[in-house]
Amino acid sequence: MEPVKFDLVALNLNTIMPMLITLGGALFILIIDLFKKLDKQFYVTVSMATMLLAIYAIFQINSAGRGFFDVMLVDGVAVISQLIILGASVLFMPLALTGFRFREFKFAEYFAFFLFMIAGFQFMVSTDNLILIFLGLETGSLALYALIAMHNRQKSLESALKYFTMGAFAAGLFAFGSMIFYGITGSVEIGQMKTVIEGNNFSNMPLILLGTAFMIAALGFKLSIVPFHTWTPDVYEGASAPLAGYMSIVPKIAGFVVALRFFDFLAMADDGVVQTLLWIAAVATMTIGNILALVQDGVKRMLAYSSVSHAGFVMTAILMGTTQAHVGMFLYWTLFLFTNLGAFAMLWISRHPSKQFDIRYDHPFTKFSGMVKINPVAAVMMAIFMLSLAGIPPFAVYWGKLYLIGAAINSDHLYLALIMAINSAIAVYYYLKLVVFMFLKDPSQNDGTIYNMNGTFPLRLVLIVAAVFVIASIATIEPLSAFIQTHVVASGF
Amino acid sequence: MITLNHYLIVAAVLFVIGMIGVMRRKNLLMLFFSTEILLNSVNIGFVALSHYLNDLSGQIFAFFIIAIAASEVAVGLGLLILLYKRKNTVDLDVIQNMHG
Amino acid sequence: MENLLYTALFAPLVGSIFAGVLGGRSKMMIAGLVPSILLLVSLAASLVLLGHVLSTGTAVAVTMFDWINIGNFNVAFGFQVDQVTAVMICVVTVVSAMVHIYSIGYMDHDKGFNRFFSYLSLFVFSMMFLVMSDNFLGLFVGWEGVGVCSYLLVGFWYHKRSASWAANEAFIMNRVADLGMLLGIALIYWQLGTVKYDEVFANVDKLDMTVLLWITGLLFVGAMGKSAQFPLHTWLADAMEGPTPVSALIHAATMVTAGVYLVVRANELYAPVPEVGYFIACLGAFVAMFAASMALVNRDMKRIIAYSTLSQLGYMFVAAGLGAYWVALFHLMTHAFFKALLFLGAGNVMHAMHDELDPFKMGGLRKAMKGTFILMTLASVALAGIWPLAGFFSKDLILEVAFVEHHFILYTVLLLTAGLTAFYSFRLVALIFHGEERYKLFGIHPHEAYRFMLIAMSPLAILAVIAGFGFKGDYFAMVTQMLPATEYHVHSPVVYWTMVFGTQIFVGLAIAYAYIKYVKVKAFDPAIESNFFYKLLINQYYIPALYEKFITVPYAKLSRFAWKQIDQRIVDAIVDLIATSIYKLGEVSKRMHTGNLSTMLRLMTLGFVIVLVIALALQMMAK
Amino acid sequence: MAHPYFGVFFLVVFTAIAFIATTTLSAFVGKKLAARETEKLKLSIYECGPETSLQPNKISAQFYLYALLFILFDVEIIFMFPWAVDFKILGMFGFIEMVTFIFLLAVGFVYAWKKGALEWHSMK
Repeated sequence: MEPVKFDLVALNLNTIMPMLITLGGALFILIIDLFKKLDKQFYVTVSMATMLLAIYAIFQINSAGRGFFDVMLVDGVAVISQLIILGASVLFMPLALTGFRFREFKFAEYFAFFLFMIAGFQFMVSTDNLILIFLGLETGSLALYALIAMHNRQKSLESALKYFTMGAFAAGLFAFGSMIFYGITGSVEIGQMKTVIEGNNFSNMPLILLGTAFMIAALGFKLSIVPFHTWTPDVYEGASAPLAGYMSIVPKIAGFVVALRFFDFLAMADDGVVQTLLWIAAVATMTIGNILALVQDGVKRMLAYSSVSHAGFVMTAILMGTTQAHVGMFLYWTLFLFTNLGAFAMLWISRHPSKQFDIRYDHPFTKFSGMVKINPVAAVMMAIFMLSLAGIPPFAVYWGKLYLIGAAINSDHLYLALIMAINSAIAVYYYLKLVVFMFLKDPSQNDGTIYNMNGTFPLRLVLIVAAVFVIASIATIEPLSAFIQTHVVASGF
Repeated sequence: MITLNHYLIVAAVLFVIGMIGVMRRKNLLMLFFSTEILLNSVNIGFVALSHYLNDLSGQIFAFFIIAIAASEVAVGLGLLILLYKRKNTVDLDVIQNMHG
Repeated sequence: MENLLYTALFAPLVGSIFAGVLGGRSKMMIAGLVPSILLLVSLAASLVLLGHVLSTGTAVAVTMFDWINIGNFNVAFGFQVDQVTAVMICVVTVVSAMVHIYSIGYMDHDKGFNRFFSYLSLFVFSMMFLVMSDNFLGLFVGWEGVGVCSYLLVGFWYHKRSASWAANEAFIMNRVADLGMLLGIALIYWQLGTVKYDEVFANVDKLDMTVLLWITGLLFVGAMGKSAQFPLHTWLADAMEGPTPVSALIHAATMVTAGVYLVVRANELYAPVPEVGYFIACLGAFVAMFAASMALVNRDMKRIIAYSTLSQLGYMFVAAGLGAYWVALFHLMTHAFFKALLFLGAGNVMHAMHDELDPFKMGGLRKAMKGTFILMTLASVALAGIWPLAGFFSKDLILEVAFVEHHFILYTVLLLTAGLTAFYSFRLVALIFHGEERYKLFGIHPHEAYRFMLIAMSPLAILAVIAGFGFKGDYFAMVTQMLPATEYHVHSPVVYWTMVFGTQIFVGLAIAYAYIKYVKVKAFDPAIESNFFYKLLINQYYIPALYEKFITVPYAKLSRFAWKQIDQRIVDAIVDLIATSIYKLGEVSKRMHTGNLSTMLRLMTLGFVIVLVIALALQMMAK
Repeated sequence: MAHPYFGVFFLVVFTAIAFIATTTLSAFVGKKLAARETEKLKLSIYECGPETSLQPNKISAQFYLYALLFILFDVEIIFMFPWAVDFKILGMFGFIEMVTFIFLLAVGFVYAWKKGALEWHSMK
């Protein structure tokens, strides 16, 4: 046998560069920490620089395609989702510079784990090789478990343990599903699986469905699809607010990309079984998430259930399978990113390390009563995020909802569109509940500064950026959807 | 004669055992064992399929699953030790402060 | 030019938001000053736009972005300033800028000072939106906007029961009329597939005659509501419950003329159906006479002026109905100036008299309030149509139109009304400013308004004087680039001069009679109350009573029935049932989340099994 | 069945019912039938027989850390086997890759070392 030729150009290192940068940044932080104790400002700066560099590297990928022995697949979808991941991370990072001291930020490992996690999710979205997807999934998740547990609360450990255990189970399901598909097709690459399965004209349907069930369960865990969603509220409640907001966005977009790659061709099979499965899952998710969000007393838990519902909403894009739906999916998630991260950041800015407002919740609804009278700016800001989440025009998420419902109508899923519309209407109720608390009730606190006592300039900056984006979405929606459209079309979805 | 089917049946049986363990166990340590069984059942399946299909990628997958299982155990045990330090038990019924 | 357009349009909005932000606080001078200054900016921009349109003869048009884009329904969010709009925006900004400045003084002691300016500027924005829109839908949005602002401002002193009642009345009556208008617009869209003025007018000839009849009729229903034409006129007099500057701006100069504007704007729709036009003219003439007669005896200063407004709106509709659109618009303009002036003067008097409205309790105020006396007399002269003030040029023109078009009955009615107008105007002036100082009985010490309020009124006074002979020529040259340029000349000079002088003499006699009769009045004579005509007029021909008896009371009964029987028993019960059952469902499924990890893992497995079962079941079914 | 979505609706209802019924059932069964006493036994070390008494000299927690590190580094060896088998074929490229891999492991090792994970007595 000939020795393997080693050709740097053929490796197409550009495709892997963004992940290498984030990994390098993580290692750098770990090593620096060994020799010198530095404060969190330094780590935040390094992390920010790393992520910005990674974003720059993404834009340097001019030739979309495969690289690194064809393991990497950097197409338009990968580029957009990496941008969403890194964008959310860039918005997240300054939230570590809080006014109060929180334990987790004292450790350099927190930032290293964070960068490892980003790298994991980046790998997950920019490949169609199940091995690398699995690897990325686990790298990201394991780092995330640690990040959750580092928040020094009794509940954080509980939520980390729950998340971990269920995650390990889901990993097993994912591996078994991969094994079934490997058995059917003899390949671990989604692209080749598609060729083989479509070549046989879906002849092995029962087996394929078995594998699909495993995959739905495994990815459904990541995407918090009902009934695999049970971890979501507990983990969000236990994790620190910005991390909860981050979790509602980044792992999910990675999961969505994998689901998109995996289910897209299965859902388009003639008998439509997989499509129907996804239909049921999506409808159940958005409805049950909504219904549960209605009866919550804690704002964070309400947001957790609502993000379950949002995930169900976006899930519909995969079953529709049209280009418009896929564009809508990324568009929705981009808009949701700013809104949801903003909402969670509002909770974060009002957080006190020791003061409890309620026996159980850090942020009960009653904490916010009459907020407009004692801290009108914060109340208005919060209201903007809530209205956006509720899908009230002209705020950001409204456009996403419009786009997706439009896609549903255009692809003849009329009942689905109807259910989506009804669910959007139900959702308004619980978001407005908070607005009602803030604007129509009498103040529960004496001092308005309680709502931004954790705030510093970087936190406020993040909030302002998010709020401006939410409000200005009416103007940015056109170029944004055009950008997403070109990338999604270029990668053939 | 042991065919591919035998291996796959073993894998499936192991997987179901792991799954039942995951559902029934109240001891977190045992729960982690169960998840390890899940992953190892997959390994058996992968290696058998790889041999049968004459394709190496299954075995590579198995390698990675082993590595990931190890790191998962590391993280899991770390969390478990933390729990044990605080509560002096590894019973998962003690961690239900959050519900509803 | 586009930036100017945006400036003119959005400056009031900015002012409104500014004042609105301060809305909850106590009075701050800046909340009045900033909107006023922004309105002056808007005024300057409007004047430049007018100059541009005047000099180049081309319209300024912008499309902001696609506004509504659903399926095939596509409305671009566009504005344009053409000749008609240029006139309108100048009138609107001039009057509103002056009213804003005036209001700083007028609302000086009011608790809702900031709120007032927020509403007032918002109204100006809506009105500008209405006149600047380049499509019917935008017009409708502005139309609703001014309706809302009018509601807010009429009910400004919402703690007064009568004020909130009047606000509701105005709002509801307008909604009824707006329904007609909306149907008209929908009909246009249904027939032509567009709501943009240019495209609609270009395709008028494609419309079926009956359809056009319906469209114009329905649009006119909307105009009737906003311009308070019979039988939807009752709200206007009641709307006088609002602060006086509001009456000046909204219920005299701008909003109520929106109906006239609509007819002028849609003249190309009305041109092919002269039947509708004739109906409009007849209704206008009737309202002119009808309203003027009610003004004769009323004992409420503001209501008298309100009826006068109603009557003048009738004049405008006569002109518009007879196809003399430019005349209608011209009268709209001059009327805006002198009627706003009249109202603001009345506001001064009210302030001086501590909100007393009965002119029989005033008298002899000209000594105490010299400036107001001069300004109000000027406005009344202009209203009466005495040469060379503005009213003469526009109102006499309408008489001429009626005469030239051989509608002699209309002419006669309008001529009589002109006499009535002069009479009630000077009845008011005589009662307020001349004769004995009857107010002393009530222990009131009148004082003149702030000087800057008088200064704010003076531009209106100047315009009321010169708008007629000063602007007529240029105005005609400009506006007729868009509107039908029919000159109305009585061919025989003898007839012409007889008419002019006849009218002037008639009006003069009416004024003289009013003076003679009312200058020496000592107090209100109760003997007249038993007079049949007096009763009829003071009760507004019993129309409000009829409405009350035949519409309001049965409707209230019906509503009560619907509320108690249908809504509460059936609809509410169903809605409540749905809401509570969803909530219950939430509570039930909440119990599922026990927080126990084992349960969660079991649920997950169960979910997997269910997915599998459904998948296989579906697979069976598919086969 | 005229409309293709009819079946879907049926299934949604079916799923919801099955979902709620099975979970409540399992909760009920778990609550009523689970023998709490046996759980205690299951938590014991060997899960059967008499409960073991507490060890007088507990194994230090450091032991677990050692074990963890051992597992981690031990498992990484498996990635070296394929390379070792095909050393010649993989050539320079394989060598560079493996050096990178070992370097990364070494970083982890140094990290653990510096953090004091390998010191027997430093653990608090």
